[in-house]
Amino acid sequence: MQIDYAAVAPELVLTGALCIVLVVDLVLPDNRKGLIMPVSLLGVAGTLLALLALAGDPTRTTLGGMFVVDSFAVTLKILFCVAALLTLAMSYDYLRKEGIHQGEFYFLLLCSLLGMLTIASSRDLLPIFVSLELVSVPAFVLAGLQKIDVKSNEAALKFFLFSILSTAVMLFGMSLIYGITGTTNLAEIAVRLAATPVLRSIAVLSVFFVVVGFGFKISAFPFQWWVPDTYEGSPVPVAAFLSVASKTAGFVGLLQIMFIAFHGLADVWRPFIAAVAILTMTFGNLVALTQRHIVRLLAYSSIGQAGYILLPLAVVNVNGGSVNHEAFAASIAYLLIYAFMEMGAFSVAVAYGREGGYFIDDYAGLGYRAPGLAVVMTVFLFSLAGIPPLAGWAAKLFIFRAVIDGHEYWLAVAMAVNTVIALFYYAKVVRRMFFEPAGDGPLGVKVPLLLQATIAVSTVMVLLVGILPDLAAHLARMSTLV
Amino acid sequence: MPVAWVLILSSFLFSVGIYGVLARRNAVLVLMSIELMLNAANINFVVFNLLLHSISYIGQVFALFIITIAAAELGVGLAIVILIFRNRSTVSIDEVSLMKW
Amino acid sequence: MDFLAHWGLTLSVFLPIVGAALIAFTPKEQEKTIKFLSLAFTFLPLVVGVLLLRVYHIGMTGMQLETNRSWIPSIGARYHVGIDGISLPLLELTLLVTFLCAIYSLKWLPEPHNPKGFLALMLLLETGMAGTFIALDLVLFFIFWELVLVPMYFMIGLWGGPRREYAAIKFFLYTLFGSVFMLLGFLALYFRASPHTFDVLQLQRIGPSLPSGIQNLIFLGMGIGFAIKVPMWPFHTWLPDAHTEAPTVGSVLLAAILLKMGTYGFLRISIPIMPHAARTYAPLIGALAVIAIVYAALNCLAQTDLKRLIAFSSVGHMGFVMLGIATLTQIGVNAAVFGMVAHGVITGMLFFIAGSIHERYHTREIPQLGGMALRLPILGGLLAFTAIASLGLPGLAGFWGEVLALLSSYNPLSALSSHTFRVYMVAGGIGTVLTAGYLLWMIQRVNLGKVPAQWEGKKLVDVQPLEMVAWAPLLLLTLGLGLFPRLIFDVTTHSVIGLTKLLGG
Amino acid sequence: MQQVVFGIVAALIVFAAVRLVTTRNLVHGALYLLAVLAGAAILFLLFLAEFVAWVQVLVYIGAVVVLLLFGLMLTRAPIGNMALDSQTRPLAAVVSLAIFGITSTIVWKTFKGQTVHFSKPNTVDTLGRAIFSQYVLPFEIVSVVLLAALVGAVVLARKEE
Amino acid sequence: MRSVAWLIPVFPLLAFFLIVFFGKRMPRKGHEIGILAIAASLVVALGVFFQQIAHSDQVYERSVTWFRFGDGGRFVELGMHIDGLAAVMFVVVCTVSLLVQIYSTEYMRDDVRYTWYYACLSLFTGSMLNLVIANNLIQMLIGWEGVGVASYLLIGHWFEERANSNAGLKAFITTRIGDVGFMFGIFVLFWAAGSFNIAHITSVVASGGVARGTLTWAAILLFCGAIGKSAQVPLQVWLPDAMAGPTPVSALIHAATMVVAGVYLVARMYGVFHASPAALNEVAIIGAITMVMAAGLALVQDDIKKVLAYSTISQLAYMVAALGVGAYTASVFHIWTHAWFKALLFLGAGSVAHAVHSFSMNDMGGLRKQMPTTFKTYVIGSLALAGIFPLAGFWSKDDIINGAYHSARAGSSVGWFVFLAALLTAFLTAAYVARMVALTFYGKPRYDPEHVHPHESPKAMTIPLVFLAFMAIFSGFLGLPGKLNLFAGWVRFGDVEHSFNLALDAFSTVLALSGLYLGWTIFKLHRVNIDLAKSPLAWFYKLLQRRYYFDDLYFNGIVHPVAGPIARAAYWTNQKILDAVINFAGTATVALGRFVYRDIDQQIIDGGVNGLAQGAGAAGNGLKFWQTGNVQIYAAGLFVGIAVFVGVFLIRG
Repeated sequence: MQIDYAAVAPELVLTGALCIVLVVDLVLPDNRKGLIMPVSLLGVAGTLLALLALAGDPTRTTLGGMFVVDSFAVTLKILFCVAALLTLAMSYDYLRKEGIHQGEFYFLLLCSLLGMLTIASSRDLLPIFVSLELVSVPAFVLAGLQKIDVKSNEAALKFFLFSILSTAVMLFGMSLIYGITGTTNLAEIAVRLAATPVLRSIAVLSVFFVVVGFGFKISAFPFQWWVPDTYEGSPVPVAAFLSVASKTAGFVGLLQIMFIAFHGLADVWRPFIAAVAILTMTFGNLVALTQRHIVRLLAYSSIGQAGYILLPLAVVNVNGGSVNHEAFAASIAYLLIYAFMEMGAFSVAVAYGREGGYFIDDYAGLGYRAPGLAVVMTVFLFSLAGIPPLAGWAAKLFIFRAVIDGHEYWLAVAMAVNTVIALFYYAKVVRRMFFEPAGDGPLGVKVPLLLQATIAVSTVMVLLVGILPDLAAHLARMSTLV
Repeated sequence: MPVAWVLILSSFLFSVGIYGVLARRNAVLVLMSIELMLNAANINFVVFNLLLHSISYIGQVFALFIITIAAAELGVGLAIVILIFRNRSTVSIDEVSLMKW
Repeated sequence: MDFLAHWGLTLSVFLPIVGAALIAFTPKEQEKTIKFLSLAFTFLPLVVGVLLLRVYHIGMTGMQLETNRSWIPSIGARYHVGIDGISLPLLELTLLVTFLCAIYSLKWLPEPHNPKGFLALMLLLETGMAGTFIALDLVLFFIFWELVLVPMYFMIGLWGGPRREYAAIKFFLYTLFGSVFMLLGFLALYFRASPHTFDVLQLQRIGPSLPSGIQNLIFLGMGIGFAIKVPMWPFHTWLPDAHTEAPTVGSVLLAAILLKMGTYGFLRISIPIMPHAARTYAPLIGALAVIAIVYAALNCLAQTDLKRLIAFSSVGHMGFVMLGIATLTQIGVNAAVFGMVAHGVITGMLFFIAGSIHERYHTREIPQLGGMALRLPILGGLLAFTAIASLGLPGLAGFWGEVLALLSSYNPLSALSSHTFRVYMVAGGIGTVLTAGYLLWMIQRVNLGKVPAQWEGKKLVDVQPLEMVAWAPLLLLTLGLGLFPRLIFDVTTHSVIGLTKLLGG
Repeated sequence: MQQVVFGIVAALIVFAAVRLVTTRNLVHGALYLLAVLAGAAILFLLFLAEFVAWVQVLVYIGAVVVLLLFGLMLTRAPIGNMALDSQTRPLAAVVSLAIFGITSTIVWKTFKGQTVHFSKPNTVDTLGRAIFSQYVLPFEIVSVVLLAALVGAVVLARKEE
Repeated sequence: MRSVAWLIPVFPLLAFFLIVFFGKRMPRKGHEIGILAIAASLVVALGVFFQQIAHSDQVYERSVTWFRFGDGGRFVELGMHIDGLAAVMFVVVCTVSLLVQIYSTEYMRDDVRYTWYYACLSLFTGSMLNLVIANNLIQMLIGWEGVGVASYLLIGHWFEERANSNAGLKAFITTRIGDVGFMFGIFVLFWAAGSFNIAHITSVVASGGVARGTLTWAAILLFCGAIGKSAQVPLQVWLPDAMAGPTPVSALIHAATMVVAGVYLVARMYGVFHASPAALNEVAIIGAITMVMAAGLALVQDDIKKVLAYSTISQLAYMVAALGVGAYTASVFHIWTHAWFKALLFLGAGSVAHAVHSFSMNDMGGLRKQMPTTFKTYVIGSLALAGIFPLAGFWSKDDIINGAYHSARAGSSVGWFVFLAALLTAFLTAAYVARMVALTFYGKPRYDPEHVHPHESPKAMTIPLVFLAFMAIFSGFLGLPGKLNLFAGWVRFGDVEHSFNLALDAFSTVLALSGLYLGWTIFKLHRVNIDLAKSPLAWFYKLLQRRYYFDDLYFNGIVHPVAGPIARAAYWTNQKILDAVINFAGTATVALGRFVYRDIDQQIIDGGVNGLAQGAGAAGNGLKFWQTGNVQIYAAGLFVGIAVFVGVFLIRG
């Protein structure tokens, strides 16, 4: 059983980088710990290069048929790497100031990244489960890395408990699936389910239990309780990483399972996903109205956004066809755009957090004190709200398009109302920044170089995709599994 | 032997695990209850593997991996619990609720 | 010359945004260069706009100067712009009024003094507005439609009056609510069209064949979006707040052009694509329009703030425009387009005057003003002239729009019941009397009477040369359109005939 | 014969599980967990999965339980009995019963017909060959997970100097 | 000459723009431009007039398309329509306007807005001439509203006092109500006949192309415009208040030109009116009622201008009633004559007031010695108004009474009603005329000598008076009854009018003379006007002592019931009901506006929207508290969610 090394190259490079980082951390004395970041940066860049080399190729399967590298996998792996790069750049200065163990931070980050890469390529329940764990375990530690800060400990505990709880439920679900179909390969499951008609009730139960695992990851409604506390407690770059990368990993897992394995049972779980999506977005947006802490606000807003991404799943129909294709592409496109918006917003929160503070009141009069930062934050917030000509509107347009294509008009109306509610709290921050007199906050915020780079990249991407949405749309349509 | 009995046993274990997680105040006990739930899944996998003996043996492989992953998680979990204990000298989950609303 | 034919429109729309970018990069201190840039980048599009006139053939129906490039191939949205008799006057109006605002802003800028931000936003606003009138692709239309929101939000929010924050967020949420439903309508239309397309012209061919039930639903969705922007009666409460709190230039642009985007939406998208739904909803639109006329007039009688009074008056005038559209006849639609341009010119002028009164008296409370004709004869004269034009004195611009709307309302499209529309005509007539009432009463309280004690000693400067330069075109247009309505009607008649043909008019 | 053995072991497991979640003494809790795990191991043997059984015994009972005991000891849990139930007890009971009811009925309805017949157990080498041929990817991933868990646990639990 | 007739309205309009821009810098501050322009228009008007008389049966019409607003017949044109009626009106408007402008040079000499006054005068004259010349209804509407605005500006000329600007506003709004009716009339005719052109409409109506119902509707609506502009009941309240403007303005606008526009409209569209008898009857009835009521009111006024104002309403009612009963030529002839003597009276009153610095007749009296020319011309004017034999009033008023009598004989009950009203009004007119002259020029001077020393007005004011007196005398001879009737030749509708009826003329003259005598004897002898405030009994008692039985009978029989209660009742109704209703309408609308704005707009609609916003906020707050911070509650939430979801989907099956 020879292995197609080209396909596995990115993962190999990353694992190599992983180990080097561990060893370098061992060797370097404390005051030189800063050097580790460039090494990990190089590692991720290497993985990215390997991925880009794979970009155009036809689908390859290796490692016993488990590891599939198709356009879907490559696109999302690239997204993960970019998110990791941004997080690394964002956290470099943050870690030095907060006195967090840098060596371990980068090592764990890369481990989590590796987990994400593998989940994108795995088409079987077992590797999906294990990759999910590889994404989560380092994340628990990252969340709790600010050991002296009690909140960080609490964040880690809550994150940990909730995560292993939902994993246990997912495993139970997977065992039932295995029981019914006798296989864990997604495509195989679909075939078996189609072949032997199975009782509705067991189908509902098992699908639901499996979805719980991913529901937790993407902060869907009944499973999102942990999000605000964990984001607020953990270091902000970790919160950013969780809200973008690990949420996307959750979606990747969910999309694969729903679209490949269970699309036969679509009639069963479609209304349920629709209900979850609507509840998620409404809960996220409504509670966000009342938040005063910027990270908590972004947490709730990310719950709202998760609701939007979930929506296309509610229009999947049993016999496939263009509707599924459009829905899948819409979700992917939204994920691509969402990553940059969210990353940007968090990086501004990090940039201003240290000097000004993390409460929205501290943002008062930012427009006068640091106009550049304020304008950029407005760009990200209004993009999240979906105002053209920023990327957010294109993302929302694709979702609207997919949902209306699926003839679920009332879902579209619900989302429309949600966008209006959402605008209110995004505008609340903008209002605080521009319409209020310059408070006593610091004049002229000094933003470290790397952080400026992250913000610049995110802004350029948000504006570019806003004007030419086809960049995201084309990439998304090309990389659908269905 | 009808497989249903085994499955009922595992769902019972699963439910007891859930009760343990929701009702027990001490974090370590919560961890134990979660082990229970994982074992329930394991039993399922093994019994299904036997039931579907003719087709595949994935069940057992899956069970193996669950056991290893459970061990890894438990390690990290305990580390977190100890960290909290060291900072707040309490392990009961009720008091660990600084961040709300 | 064919360069102009192909790219003239795009040039005239995107020059301002280039200007905005340049201003964004010039440092805050060099106010001179900023002002010069804003002037240049509003004048250039106007020049291009005028050159377009030469290339545009008056007599031809259908779209001209079209540019059709692919933009988002994956969802089939194209960059398709073009212009016809209905959108040309509105585009020219936009370019002209913004240029005049740029001139006015050379000297008078609202508090807090930040010309860089203000002028950049104004240019961005111009692109949004001009773009809406030339877009022929639903997605492009939606982008330009929403592009207008953010600059206006900041204009009201940053440089507005005491309750600016409330007014700004109210404006933003109201319009966003409308535009989101409009987007749903666009997408529903997109999917109903057999070769999925966002292109307005193709949709016009496919539209009528849609089942009437669907047409009504989509028309309603879009209708809400456009109605909020017009603003039609129940959705108008954002306008008075936005106007009272907006800075002078802000409310001039808001009144002169932003309101027209709603009515233009009806004319360009809702009615030609869904004629059946247009016929079913026409009486309702007519009713709301007439309610708006009388309701606004009554409200004006109760106003004490001059700008709020003018805001309500523009709700009334837009009521006449919508009445013209509701009749779905050639005369009605022609009257509507003329009414739009005339209202833009007159109300723009009124807001300029209200702004300059505020500059001098530092208050807009009518009870405190008085005897302005004695202290500021020229400004008083202009206020009287514009107010009289606004109440529809024949021979001035305001008259033709209203009179022809009422004329067409006497005899609407054959499918519509003429009795209801005659009731609308009578109500509209009563509206004109009330309009005359509150406007002249306002003139009496502001212009006439003795000068109140508080202004005795104060030094009040009359109209300054720069103000005159900014206002002269508007005044000339008010008189010119009144005496030579041919300027507008010749351009619009052919396109309107084309439009009403679709309705079986 | 297998039914009899299963009956006994099942009873043991049920009793131990219930006692685990209701005992007032922490250490007893750990011991009951040990009992459950041992019962599970016997079941695995019963179901002809010796390797998994032995792994269960080694890893779970050997390592995990010991780890938990260390955990209890380190967090200086009082040996005596202590109110270990939080105020959410009634809610927890209701929820767990509901879920048990739902899952057991559904499972019963689906699988009531099928019976298990014990044939020859598959040997360890087939299992081994399977892991390293078809399931080599999860194996690699699990190794990284363990590494990450290791580093993470050390970082978190280490005493800051 | 007729081909350049379009110059007539253009000269004054041009003058308006010139005065506005260059007036201030002219040596005499603008009035020379005004006078020059109107003089030029007068010359052209006379040329057109004589050319029109030469071939009076031809109508001269030229027009150019102004703009198209739809395909086919949808266009508006600018044009001129010259016929006898128009020619007559040109001469009247231009002459009176010229005289008033000359008169104003003196009257308004030191006014603060002298130039603006002349600008408005030119604007007014230009609009009026445009109204007269128009060959289509839209151009007429433009002139119509232009005249309305000019009168608003002129009435409110001294806008320092709120009363003046109120009067202007009231005038404009009341006429605007009428204008809306006029506009609707235009729409009905446009859709019925397919175009705005008057000639085309009349021909379509004549050929029976329009249904009877629509025709009546159109006629009534057009008449609404006339009611508004010519101050007929119920919209006549604005004319007396319009006296707040300068007197020359009243002379020009509220005597000769603007108020006549309503009558001119009915005359111009007579084809439409003629075709619907119902409309004609209505016109006649309105005319008759207004005629009597206004005459009554004139009887009890103290302010000289108010007397003349009500007298104008009454005379206008004459013209309207005449049209109502079909006496087309008589009505137009009355316009012609009335313009001269009413302008004369107004200017005369102006010169008196100029001398006495007050318009109230209480502080006048005995002015005939100090102001001989004004006195003489004023008497001529009054007698003409009263309709005494050789003067213009007699011929035109009798023509109308003849017409009314003729239609009454022809069997129309409305004809009788108008005939009786005409006779009664003739008598009342004579009465209030005599009273007015007596109070102003005879009796003891009631002004206090130190401040007021009345002297004859300067030349610029007296010359127009003399000229107008000349016209008051000789303008009548154009319309001699019977074959000699030149005027009928110029202006007629259909066939020539009926013959001269000596008996009727004699009777109306007797009536007028008795009215004069009555007024004279009562007021002249007792030097005290009917002082409504003091109780009438004291006066009544003194009267009895001095007069023999004959006078007593006379008084109790006719004068007292007429002069006393009826007049007072008429005045009371006018003030309390009609005027009050219009004022009430104004204040009520403002109150309604305030209610609509404060309660409906702010509370319900705006409140609703804000309510929604608060609702969302409250929901957010509610949900926020689910986030208790305790992980177990979260986990419980998770499993409750699972239980609920799976349960629901199982039940739903």
